[in-house]
Formats: sequence, structure tokens, C-alpha cells
Amino acid sequence: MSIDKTQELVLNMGPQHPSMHGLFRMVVHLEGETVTHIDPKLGYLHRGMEKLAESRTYSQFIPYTDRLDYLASPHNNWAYVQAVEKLMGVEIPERAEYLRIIFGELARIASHQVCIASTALDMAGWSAWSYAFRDRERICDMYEMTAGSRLTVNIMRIGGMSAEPPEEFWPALQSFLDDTPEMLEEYYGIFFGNEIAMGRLKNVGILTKEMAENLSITGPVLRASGVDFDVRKAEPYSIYDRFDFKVPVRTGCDSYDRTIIRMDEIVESIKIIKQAVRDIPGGPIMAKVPKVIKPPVGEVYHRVENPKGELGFYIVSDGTTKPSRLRIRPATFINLQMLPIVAKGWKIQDVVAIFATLDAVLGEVDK
Amino acid sequence: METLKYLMETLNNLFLIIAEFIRGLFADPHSVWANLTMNVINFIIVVIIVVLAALILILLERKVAGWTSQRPGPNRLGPRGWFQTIADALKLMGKEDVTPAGADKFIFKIAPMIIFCLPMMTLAVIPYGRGMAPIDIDLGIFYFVAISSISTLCFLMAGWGSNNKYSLLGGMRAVAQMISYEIPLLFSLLGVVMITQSFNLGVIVEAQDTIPFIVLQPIAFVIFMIAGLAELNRAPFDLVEADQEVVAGPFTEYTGLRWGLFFLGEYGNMTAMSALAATVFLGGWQGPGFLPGYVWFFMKVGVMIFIMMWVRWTFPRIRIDHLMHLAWKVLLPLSIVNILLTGLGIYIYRFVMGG
Amino acid sequence: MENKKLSRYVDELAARVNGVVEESLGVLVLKVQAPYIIEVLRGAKEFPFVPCDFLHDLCGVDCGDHFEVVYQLSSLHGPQLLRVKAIVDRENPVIDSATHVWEGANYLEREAYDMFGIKFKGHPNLKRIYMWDDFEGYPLRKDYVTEPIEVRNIVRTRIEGE
Amino acid sequence: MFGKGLLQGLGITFKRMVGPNITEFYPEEKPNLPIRVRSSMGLEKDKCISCNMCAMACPNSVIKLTSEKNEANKKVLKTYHMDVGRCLFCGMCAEVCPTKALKVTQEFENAIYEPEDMQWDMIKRAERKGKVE
Repeated sequence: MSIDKTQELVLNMGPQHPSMHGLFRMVVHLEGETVTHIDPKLGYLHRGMEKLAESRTYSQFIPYTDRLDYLASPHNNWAYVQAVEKLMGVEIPERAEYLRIIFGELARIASHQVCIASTALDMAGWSAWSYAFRDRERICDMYEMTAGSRLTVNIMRIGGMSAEPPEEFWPALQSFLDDTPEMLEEYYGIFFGNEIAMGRLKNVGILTKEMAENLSITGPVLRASGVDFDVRKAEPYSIYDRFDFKVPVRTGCDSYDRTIIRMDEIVESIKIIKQAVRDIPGGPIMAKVPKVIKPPVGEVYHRVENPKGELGFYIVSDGTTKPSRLRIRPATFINLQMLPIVAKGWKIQDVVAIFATLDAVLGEVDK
Repeated sequence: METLKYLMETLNNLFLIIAEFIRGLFADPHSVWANLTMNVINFIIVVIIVVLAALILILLERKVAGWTSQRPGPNRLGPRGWFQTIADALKLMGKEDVTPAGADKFIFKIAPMIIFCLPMMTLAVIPYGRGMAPIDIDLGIFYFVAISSISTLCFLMAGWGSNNKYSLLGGMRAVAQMISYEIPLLFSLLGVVMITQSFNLGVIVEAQDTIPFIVLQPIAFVIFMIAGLAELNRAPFDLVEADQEVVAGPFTEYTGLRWGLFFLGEYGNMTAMSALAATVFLGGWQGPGFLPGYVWFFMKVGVMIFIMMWVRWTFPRIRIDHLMHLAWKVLLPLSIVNILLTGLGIYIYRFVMGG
Repeated sequence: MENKKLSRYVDELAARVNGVVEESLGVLVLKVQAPYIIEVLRGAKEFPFVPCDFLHDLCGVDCGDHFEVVYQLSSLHGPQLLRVKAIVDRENPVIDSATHVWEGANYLEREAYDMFGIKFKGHPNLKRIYMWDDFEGYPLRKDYVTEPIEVRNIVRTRIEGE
Repeated sequence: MFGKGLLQGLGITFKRMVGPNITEFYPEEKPNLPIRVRSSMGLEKDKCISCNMCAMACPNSVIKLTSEKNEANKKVLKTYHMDVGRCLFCGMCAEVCPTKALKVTQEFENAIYEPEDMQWDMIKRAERKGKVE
């Protein structure tokens, strides 16, 4: 019987669409409001980072890494410079490691705030969005006073940090840390505790543990599916083994857990920053590295826990000043693979929400 | 004291006195010509109310949006930005009127005009003060609901005529949503009608001189608020124009003044719905005597509108299946139970009072 | 420590598919010829005690005379890391798709196809992912000629009265 | 109870509604930026020794400078151009400058109308700046 079947509607969402987080485009096949098939189309923000890297020296590529996941740019710097340091065998000073931890975790908080905000905004929760962005501004201010930029921070160098935080940084950080419980309470009150938001997110877009592992999902999305895996614990890079923190895991596998797990991660990040501020030693922030960076022939793969998943850099060096091949393993690009699978059968509104909970940043997806 | 009371009385009946004066200009104050003139004047007043309401409400909406997110809102044009909407309106007038290729031109063009007419038709039966209903008809509530349900058709026309998939989705959502919510909306009003034994809005207001019906019918008021929000396509029920999903729904392809007409219509409808809520549940122009009745009325309308805006900027949008569940599985049974309880209450009241 | 355990299994696997095992900065690298890749990946996924059952990354590398497809394998339940390199012929770059082993290889293989022109046999939807469909050439190959900066730098000037 | 979260949300927005604003009145009140903000570049011509370090550090070859030898056989800066349309504002040039002749400055109102204006002649900019102040 063909008469009781509605005609399929092929809807093109993006790249210019209010909820597509940048320049994402997907072709959605609809039956009424129900999604039958999603075909994501990428590449609208493709800048050829990997090709660019082959014509830049190792130091010159650091500002480019800012533009990958631009919501957590210190993390991208961190992954990249650590990969190069691993390749060269550089030991960096203690203080620089602590500063990297502080900025990395601040970036994690900022990124998660944006995720919460944009998830709320994709469901028209305007106030939740503006409150989260208001609080993120304070982190941006801290970046600004240290590195001179609010978004593309470019704060790390091969061998250390670019700048010592100024005097006024520490009180600002302290007051931010003191205010965070109140902030989280506010996000919870206005968004996560709201029955409408719960109804929109709970039991929607189920990504089971097996599916997540099979699809190479990483980051909070994986942990919301009940897998206890965090690179910071599994393969502690930098000095993460010195800190006492938990890896939040939730077992709901749904959109709600994928979003609220970021609140838990903010709490853990605050714990780490507090310990780092307590223990930070004095001393130099830059190791002795040669002016012209020329790693030996070899290859290295280094991964860090980006706020959105695992960010990996695979560098093949041929002994010159420029990398022979630089491969970026973008977390959200791979996480995005779950969207067509998970969103099938849900309403078009849920697709928007599921996409928001993935926290895809198109700078990273499209490289 | 006496003069004060007299002054109050004059103020209260100011518009009635003016109307009497105009009627007095005719040889026979109740001739066809006098009635016609009065109708034209009433019509002009209602148009002014709709346009003024839209002008003020668009600004207020943006101000409330600003305040909730700790911003001042528009603050450049005029004192504290009060002329912002006028500038917006001028800008809209200067815009090119684009009709998309492949659009159903007649339907596309007529939809915003119809939606702009509806609030004028509905606002015409609202009693703004004692004896101040522009048109006093006995089936006021019935008329109001009947007219306001036409807006469903406008959304569908706009959605279909635009030749745009987003618009079509929005239009279809509008139909599903607004038809569903009309039923609980009407049922919630029936409780009040049962108490007053009248569909006439003037009579309903008169009946509230001791106690507003929100006290007698709290469930009905809540149902009315929810259904009214859904009927107006206001957040959290703004699935029709959900910009995160269907861009702007039926309005996606509209530009310039046509788009502006949709806005006028939306805010006019909002005023009308608030006016109905104020009339039926909050006691209309009834209020302590130190202010004229119409002032009380507009204050109540203002409070209702403010609550709607406050809700809009706080809540996320509801999902379409939850929306339908809410209408058919929660609000409809609840409103029927409310009618039953009202009936029982009336029966007991009569039994006790009448013996 | 962990590497030793893993190294035994990797050696066994390497002997089976006649691959070469190296160690680079503490990570075991297994180099095999392209036709054996699915066997290697399935084998690595089912290592006893130290299964490398999580496809971390997949990328192509241009080595001049041949391509390599590099698989970064790890596990969610242990620290083991294994890098598998499949040597692919430059003239006729064909390799079996890993999508049947890990579904997550889908986009990564599309990307490698897009950037290097490596064809993955058995891939469900092998199309360009970043570049547009009728793009010519494979940008990350070493012999791909990029347009000079002068061409790329042209900015459209505003015409008076526009 | 269903509805508690809704009321809580309404309470929070109401609290914020009556609370103070957090925005800046930007064009009237200029923000006071920290001195490390790298929103544009400033050159002190006399300090520059034309070592070309900035041009080499730049990831995007934004900087083009020429120099000539003076009587004492020392390099003197002749022209210094920046193609800001390609600039990432990463601040690497200012960081490597050995004499701190090139510095980051906090002028952030860099909007222009014509694409040609993206070619900054740094020496002229420095002179113009001197005149204004």
C-alpha cells in the first residue's frame, strides 16, 4: 500500500542555518517531522590545516592550532607543542607545566560553558545561553590579560609558555573559582532542572556503549555512554598524575547525560585548578630550546583530552624545520559519525538537540 | 470630597461622554448615520490600539529580553531607546518587497493582510471600560475564539504560499498545534460562562465586581494561559517560527512590510489574548476606584503580556510530541474535569443559597 | 612493561603476515603490506589480555615512493598503543576498508581518500568529504601543486557606486 | 513535583531582570584593554635594526621590509609593510623582535572600507600616530 505512506521531504539544513554551529550542513530526509536519514556534508570551513603545516616551521604552526577547536585553543596548542616536545625530547620547567594545566582546565571550563549555552540556545533557552556566555567572558578576560587574545590564545610555545601571567591574573582566577558553584547552580536552575529541557533531552538519541566504542567516539560523549575513559587518567600526559580528580561517568547514554556530564567535568576542572594554584612553584617558564626547531627524523603520535574528545597530533619529521606530515586527529569530526546513526527515527527538533550535545566545533571538524 | 468623586466619575466615563457628544451632533442621536459614524470612530480607535500595542510591545519584548540577560536592551534612539520600534518600522518600509519565484503569489500576499486584520476584529468586542465595548455582542467569547482561530489558516497560507520547505514545515506545525490547543482554550472559558450564564464579555466583567474569576477558576486560568501561549505561538510553544529548527517557519520568505505585518499581527493577537484573559479572569476594568476603569484594564493586560514575555525568555522550546501530549492528554481532560467541578459547584451553591 | 606483553603478540602477528615491527618513542609500530591489513586489524583487536580494540585514528601518509595508511590503535581498557602501517602502492592505491572492523573508520577513510586518493575497497560510501565532488587532484600528496600566494591573495575591489 | 523547575527558572530570570546590567556602553566608554592585547602592531623605526626576524617568524609572510646600509655600514630600515589581510594577529613577530621595536598595540578599531587599506605602511602609521598624540 503506497497510499498510507507520506512523501519523503528532503530538507537541506545549513551551512547557513541558525542551529548548525558554524558551517555544518546536513541533508535531512524527513517523513513528516520524523527523520529517516541524515547525510552530513562537511568541508565548508576546510582550510587545509594539514597541508598548511607542511609549509610552515614547527613554531609557526602554533597559531594555526588555535583555529582548530577555537573554543578551547590552549588545548590545541598544548597537544601540538607536547607532540613536538616529545619528538625532540625536551623537558619543560615545572612552572610551565602547572601554568599549562591551569590554562588547559580553564579552557575546558570555557568550552563546556559554550556547549551548555549552545545546547540551551538550540532549544531556545535564551537566558541560559546568555548566562553561560557571561561567565565565559571572565575566562576570556584571563586569557586576554595573560596572552593578549580572547579566543585564539596562542599561549604555549615549544618548550614552555609564551608569557607569565600578570599580577592581576591570580585574584581574577581566585574570584572566578569562588563564584563557580553559584554559576553551576544557576545553569542547573535555568536549564538542566527545567522540565521542558529534561523532556527534550532525556531518553533522546541513545548512543549505547558498544556503538560508542565501535564508532571511535571519545570525550564526554563517550563517558556519557558509560565508558570510564579519560586520557588524563589512562595515559597521564603533562603532570596530570599529580592531581586528585575523578572522571565523571554517566550511564544514561542520552542527550541529557551528554550535556550534564559537562557540568560534572567543570566541577572536576575546578578541583584541578585549585590544586594547581596551591602547588605552583616559581621558576622559569621556558626551557632551553634552540631558536630554530629541528626535530630529529622520526614520528610521534600524541593525544590529549580536549574538552570535546581526544585530540591527537601525528607528526612525521624528516629532520628539516618543517614537518613532513602533520596529521590532526579531530575529536568532533569522528564523534560526528554518530549523528546519522543516533538521530534516525527522532524528530527534526531532536536532531538539532543531538547535534548540539555533540558539541561540534566546525573549526575542528573541517580542519 | 464630592468634587473628587465627581471628577473620578467624569474620568471614568470620559470616552462615553465624548461618544455622547459626537452622537449629539446628529439630529437624531440614534439614526443610521450616527451609528455609522460611531462605528467608523470605533474602528479607528481599535486600529490605533493594535498599532500602538505592536509598537510598544516590540520594544518591550526587546527590553525584557535585554533585562533577563542583564543587558539594557535597545538604548540608542531617543530616551532610553524608546523610539527604536519607529526606526525599525521605517527600516522595514524601506525594504524591497521580494516575492519568491514559484510562490503561490495570491496566497503569499494575502496571508499577512488577513493576519493583521484578526486582532482588530477580536479587540473590537473587548470592554475597555464600563460600557466601553466598541461592539457589544452577546456571543462575545464565541466570536473571539472563532475569529482568532482563523489565524491558523494564515500561517498555513503563508507556509504553503512561500514555496519553501521550512515554511511548509512551519505551516503544518501551526495547523497541528493551533487546532489542538483551541479545544482546551475554549473549554477553559466555559467554566466562567457557566458561572455567569452569558457569553457576553461585558456581563462577565460586571459579574466580577466582588471577586475576579481567577479565584473561582484557578485551573481554568492556568489552562487558558498555556493554551493561549500555544495559540499565539509564543515560547515555549513557538514551534511554528522556531528559528533553530525551521529558520522562521512561515515567515522565512517574507521581507519588508509584509514581514512587519506579521509582526503587527502577532503582537496584536498577543494583546487580544491578554485582553481576553484580563476580561474573563482578572476582572477587566473592575478595580479599586482611585483609577479609571480603562487604566485598570490596560494595567492588567500589561501584566499578562509581561508574564508572557518573561516566560518566553526563560523556557526552552517544547518538543512537538510533548506539545500534542500536553494538549490532548493533560489539558483537555483537565479542562473537562474543571467544567464538571464548576457544574457541581454551581449546583451546590444553588442548593445551599436557593434552599 | 605493558609494551613487553603487547610486543609478544605483535611479533606473533607480524610473523603471520610477514610484517616488520619497530619501536618509535615507546610505541610499537607494525609495518605490513596492504593486502594483509584486515587480518592485522582483526588480529590486533583480539589480542588476549592487551586487545587493541579501539581505532583511534586512521590517516594516510605520503612517503614519496609509496603511501602508508597509518592506524593508531589503542584500547579503552588499558594503556596499550599500537601503530599499524599499511604500505600502499602509489600507482594503484587500493586497500581494504576497515569499516567492517570498526564502523568509526568511515569518515577517516573518506578523508584519506579525499586527501591522498587511496581507495578503500568495501567502503559503504567512498566519496570526497572535505573537498567538493568534482575537485581534481589529491591535496595532501607531495606532488600536488598549490596555487601561488599571489593568485590566492586576490581581493575583489569595490566598484564605485556599488 | 512537575513545574518546580519551571518556577525556579522564572525566579532566576526575574532575579537577573531586576539585577544590574553587565554590559559596556562601548562607543561612549572605551574598554580599558590590558597592555598585552595584540589587536594591532606598532613599530618604532629608530629601534629597528632590520634583522628580518619578524618576517621569518611570521607564519603567513605578512611582513615585508627593506633596508639600506648607512655610512657607518649599519642597516637602516627603509620600508616596512604589513599585509594585514593575511595577518593572524598571533604576536609572534613582536615576540621575536630582539630590540622590541615591533610591539603589539591596543588599537582595536581597525575596520576599513577598501581592501587596499589592508596594506599597512608601518612607518607611516608610526608617524601618524605621533601626530595624533
